[in-house]
Amino acid sequence: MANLEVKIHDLVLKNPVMTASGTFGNGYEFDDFIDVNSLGGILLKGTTLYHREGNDYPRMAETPSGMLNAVGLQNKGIDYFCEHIYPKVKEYNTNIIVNVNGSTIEEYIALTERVNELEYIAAIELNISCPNVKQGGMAFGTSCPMAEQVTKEVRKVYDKTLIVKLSPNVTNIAEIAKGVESQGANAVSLVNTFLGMAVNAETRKPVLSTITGGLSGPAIKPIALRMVWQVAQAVQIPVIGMGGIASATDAIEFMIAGASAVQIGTTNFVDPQVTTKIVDGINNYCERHNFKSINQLIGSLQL
Amino acid sequence: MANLEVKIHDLVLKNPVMTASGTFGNGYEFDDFIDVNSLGGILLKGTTLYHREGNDYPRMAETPSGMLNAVGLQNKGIDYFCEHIYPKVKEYNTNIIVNVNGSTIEEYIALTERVNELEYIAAIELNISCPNVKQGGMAFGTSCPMAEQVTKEVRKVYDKTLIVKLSPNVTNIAEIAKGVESQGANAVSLVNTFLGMAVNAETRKPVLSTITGGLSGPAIKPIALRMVWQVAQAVQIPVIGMGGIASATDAIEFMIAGASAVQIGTTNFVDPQVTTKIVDGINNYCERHNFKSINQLIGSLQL
Amino acid sequence: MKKEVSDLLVTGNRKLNHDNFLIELKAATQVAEMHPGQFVNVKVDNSPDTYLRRPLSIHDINESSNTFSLLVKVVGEGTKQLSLIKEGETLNVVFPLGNGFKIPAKDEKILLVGGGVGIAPMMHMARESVKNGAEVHILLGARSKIDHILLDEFKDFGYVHITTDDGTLGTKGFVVDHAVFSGKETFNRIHCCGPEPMMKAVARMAKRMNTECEVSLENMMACGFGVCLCCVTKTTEGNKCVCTEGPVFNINDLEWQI
Amino acid sequence: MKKEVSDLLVTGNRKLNHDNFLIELKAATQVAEMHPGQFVNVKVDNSPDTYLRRPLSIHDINESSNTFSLLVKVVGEGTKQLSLIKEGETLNVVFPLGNGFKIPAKDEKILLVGGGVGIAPMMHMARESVKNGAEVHILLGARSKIDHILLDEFKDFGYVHITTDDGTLGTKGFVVDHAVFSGKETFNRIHCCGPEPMMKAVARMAKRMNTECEVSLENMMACGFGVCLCCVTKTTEGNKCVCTEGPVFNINDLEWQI
Ligand SMILES: Cc1cc2nc3c(=O)[nH]c(=O)nc-3n(C[C@H](O)[C@H](O)[C@H](O)COP(=O)(O)OP(=O)(O)OC[C@H]3O[C@@H](n4cnc5c(N)ncnc54)[C@H](O)[C@@H]3O)c2cc1C
Ligand SMILES: Cc1cc2nc3c(=O)[nH]c(=O)nc-3n(C[C@H](O)[C@H](O)[C@H](O)COP(=O)(O)OP(=O)(O)OC[C@H]3O[C@@H](n4cnc5c(N)ncnc54)[C@H](O)[C@@H]3O)c2cc1C
Ligand SMILES: Cc1cc2nc3c(=O)[nH]c(=O)nc-3n(C[C@H](O)[C@H](O)[C@H](O)COP(=O)(O)O)c2cc1C
Ligand SMILES: Cc1cc2nc3c(=O)[nH]c(=O)nc-3n(C[C@H](O)[C@H](O)[C@H](O)COP(=O)(O)O)c2cc1C
Ligand code: FES
Ligand code: FES
Repeated sequence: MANLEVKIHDLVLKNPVMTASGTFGNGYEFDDFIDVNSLGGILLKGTTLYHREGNDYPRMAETPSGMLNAVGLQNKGIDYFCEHIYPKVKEYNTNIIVNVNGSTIEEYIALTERVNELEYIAAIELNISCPNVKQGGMAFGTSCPMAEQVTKEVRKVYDKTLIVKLSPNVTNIAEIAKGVESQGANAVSLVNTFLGMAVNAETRKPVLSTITGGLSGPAIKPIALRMVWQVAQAVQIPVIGMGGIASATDAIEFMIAGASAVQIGTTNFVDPQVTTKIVDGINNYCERHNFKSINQLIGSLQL
Repeated sequence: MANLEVKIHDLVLKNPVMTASGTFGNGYEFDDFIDVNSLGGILLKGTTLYHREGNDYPRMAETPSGMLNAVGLQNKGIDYFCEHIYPKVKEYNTNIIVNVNGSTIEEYIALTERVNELEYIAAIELNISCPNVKQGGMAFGTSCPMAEQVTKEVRKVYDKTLIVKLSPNVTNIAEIAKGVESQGANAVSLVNTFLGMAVNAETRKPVLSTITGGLSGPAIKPIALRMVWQVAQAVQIPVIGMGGIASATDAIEFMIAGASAVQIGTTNFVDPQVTTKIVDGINNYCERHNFKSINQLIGSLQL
Repeated sequence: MKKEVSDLLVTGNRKLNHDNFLIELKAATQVAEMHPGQFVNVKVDNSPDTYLRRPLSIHDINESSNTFSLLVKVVGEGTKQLSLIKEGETLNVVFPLGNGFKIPAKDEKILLVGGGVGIAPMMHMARESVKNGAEVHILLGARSKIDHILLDEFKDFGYVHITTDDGTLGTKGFVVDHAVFSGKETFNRIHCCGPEPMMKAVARMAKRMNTECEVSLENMMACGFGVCLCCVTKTTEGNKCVCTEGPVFNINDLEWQI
Repeated sequence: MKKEVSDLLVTGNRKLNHDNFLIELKAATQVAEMHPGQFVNVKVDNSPDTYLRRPLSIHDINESSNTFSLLVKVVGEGTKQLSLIKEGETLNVVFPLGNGFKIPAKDEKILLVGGGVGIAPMMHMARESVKNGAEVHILLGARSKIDHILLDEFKDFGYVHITTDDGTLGTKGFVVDHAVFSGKETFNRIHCCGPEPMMKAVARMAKRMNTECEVSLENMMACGFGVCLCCVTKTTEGNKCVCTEGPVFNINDLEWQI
């Protein structure tokens, strides 16, 4: 067994494989399939200050090598989280990270303050890139000044590891990454979904109730990989890479491009055991290539 | 047979199916496979003022439902074009459009002036979105002021239909579309390729000689469709849609979203006869849905 | 029953008519623990157009061979590829998923209504209900005679009633036009699966007859086990996941306009 | 010969060894018009991971049955799926593509060198050369004895020479270690196909022996018929497409450091 331990600021991950928010529920939905504790960390589903019903059905469309979703941050709010979900997830022996969402900076702050009180939540992922909500969401992640401002304000009220999740729907993602770094982000994670659309040619109606939705899955991998590479060159803080990772090889590519850790999203739906397979695959790769530590892999792209 | 005729400013297309620049050679490479004259128009491969060797091999990587290319506008320049290619393509009985590229505004102007003299070239497509060249290319298409400026200057020297081809690698494509419209573009075409990357996990080297390349094919369709829809709502001029179209259904979806015509790119590699199949499929659809004219389909999305 | 993801051996694939196939799979776990109305989520190999899994109801179980079957109607690329699978090959399946129907008590009288491929979960349901000592009526609706399948098999478990849209078999019309809804017969419960308009019509009848009614929804799914939140339906308690809190719902819990 | 894209009937698929398959296809057009060294571009159905076509050399033709064959080595998902194809199925093929080898004149003496699956085009080349009255020597290199295939078939057309990296068959070493390059034999021309390092080594030998030499390149291709410009190689006249201006090049035209 190679040493797969990586660090994301204060977080120590037993291996670089995490799960992407919104694709892994609260973790325990996977207990039947895998040992969740064998992962480096899990990102819980997007949480907001108040209960949200999310968008109307239909929320999903299959696309070539991917899918569109328009869930719209359905969740029961932070009170419910603290009372019903936190007591369960805190029993896991891995890093539990809350994905924090708001429509306004005040909401982001208020929610972060609540999460800050939770002893066993090691970090938050500030989601400024959700394409499926009318207010806030991606608006924060596609404007550099707004991304900086929300990071700055949240930083003031949060002591632990602050990860900012970036939107790929921008001209220059490295600029935004540098912006949030300058305001105290301890890491960036990318990418969130790409804004896409599906039309039913027979009915001439949009497939999704919200017309547009977020594209994820292997289809986006080449673009996500490029963005991770660009961002890793631009910032000093660790980069967490995601977007279409479906195999250990994919995960390794992201790490070679500069990611210190990866998140697996949509592929969890297709193969609920993919995360542990990727941990094994990364280990095999390290052994095969005689890497003592996975850290040798990070940013090892040879130009 | 339904009436499939559409107009793009002064151009009359016998049907809305065109080919995307760089994926259809100069047309005659397809003579063995299809009757090129049965298409609405063909976009010739990207042309520059001077001979260009393009980028080093490898220039291609296969990706899930798509491919990356890094051709880098290899072409023999406008002199060669006028002498050797133009005499052949002008014999086609369909619209022949030259895809115009430059590293500087001066180059764009000089090339356009040359093309303006060619009687049988009905329009130019101003490519301000090539991600595979070091200078110019995408830089023009990802900055609104630069996109406007190059459009404005080229407009001054060009009398016929001016189509501007937009880059999808931007935060707000509708804004850029409006910008080039304001400077006299007669139509916009979108999308060019998305900037992506591929890494060989075994060698830890980039797959492409240029590290990054342009992503095309079905993988990008949901994003391209969303952009076409956004742009069609933002501008008054016709929109030519493309990005991953592989079937008549795909083409129809783009038209429902607001495209007056479509271009087929990468799928030509997989099925050299796809364009004529799409013409047939669109015709069948119109007959099945009792459309007298294809124009009823354009922008018919029901919200 | 614990959920699992397994490569299951295909022990049979029988073509029932022009577009319906019955695929039999060998389970490693006890099929007796499967609950009628539950479903599985199948990975379709060999299909470039099929990225996500395809949800399919558990059609029936066979305890002695420890196999269970899926009734597949070919509607698109995924189901087409599935229909081509051969005995001896394997299918990667996540199962069992969802809640399932309420099983009747001894001597209760129930009506199972299946429209189109919505008949799929009803064989398993009929089997378990009969096993429990209930009286089972099965109403099957289809477009035309050639679309009716598995009638003999259903007859093993109760009274089979038939409708066809074109009148080529049984009562002409939709399922709700059948005499079982005339009011002469009364049921403890109606269980229904089929196209949404049909289920709504049946729900309307059930309301009128003041009879408890369960419907099995077929919302589009990405995961099938409650993590993507794509498959929701509106209920009196807000959005619920069809894959975990359904697919079977009591109509009183749904926000249906009926 | 006009290029076409057709669904061709698979008339045979023979497993030659652990990773090589010989697929035979029925053509509608005259296979006699195919030129040795040309290739086809095959669509791989049933493989979600294979988006683009896969280029494969024309291995041999059979004029009497109007069939031609492909020699496929399994290296990834696409070739794996291809290897599973069965007689009676169809394969969608774009063909014939590329230029092909220079055919020797009567009484010329040529050496064909194939390394690994690079032996593929050499059967057709040997056949046509013999037909033209040339004397054909065939040098086949592989890693080990078990990797050598079709030796008897090659013997029908000329003198077969063998090398293995491990010495389990023929001369131990690489193809360039074989005695045919010792200088005793002279050839009018050498034609070579295999891994690039091998072709470069053979090219070096040819230069030293002052013998004309053609190599067949296997650059990554997206289209296969000259429109994507992805498959280029540097030549004395600038970048040229391997798919249309190759795959066969005279080594003097390439910008190889040899
Ligand atoms: C809980 C559940 C149980 C089901 N049980 C069965 C069953 O036992 N037998 C059976 O044949 N089918 C069943 N279905 C429907 C089945 O999942 C779809 O027919 C299948 O996913 C279509 O896949 P495809 O690739 O062939 O079609 P696609 O090419 O994906 O689509 C073809 C058509 O089918 C529609 N469709 C796609 N997915 C669904 C879906 N999930 N529900 C309804 N329509 C859909 C599409 O809108 C389209 O019009 C069930 C669905 C659910 C959610
Ligand atoms: C003109 C030409 C003629 C060819 N003739 C034959 C032949 O007769 N028989 C035969 O078995 N193979 C031949 N090849 C190689 C064959 O095309 C590749 O082996 C095949 O495309 C691999 O597909 P895959 O999906 O199995 O592998 P992939 O999963 O795509 O790749 C597996 C490995 O093969 C390499 N590879 C992929 N494509 C190519 C390629 N075009 N050339 C070289 N390596 C590649 C990849 O880099 C990777 O390492 C030929 C290639 C060309 C260009
Ligand atoms: C159904 C679904 C729900 C998602 N919900 C969230 C969310 O709540 N918060 C968030 O930051 N990202 C969310 N995402 C985005 C993923 O976390 C991830 O960034 C994206 O899907 C790209 O990774 P992938 O291609 O591996 O899925 C969601 C994605 C999907 C498919
Ligand atoms: C190999 C290749 C070469 C291309 N060359 C050009 C070009 O010269 N000029 C241009 O404007 N677009 C070029 N493109 C982009 C296409 O015209 C098109 O915008 C893009 O591929 C998206 O469409 P598709 O998904 O249908 O291929 C090229 C694309 C490919 C794949
Ligand atoms: S299908 Fe994912 S939650 Fe139901
Ligand atoms: S493979 Fe497209 S030009 Fe050669």
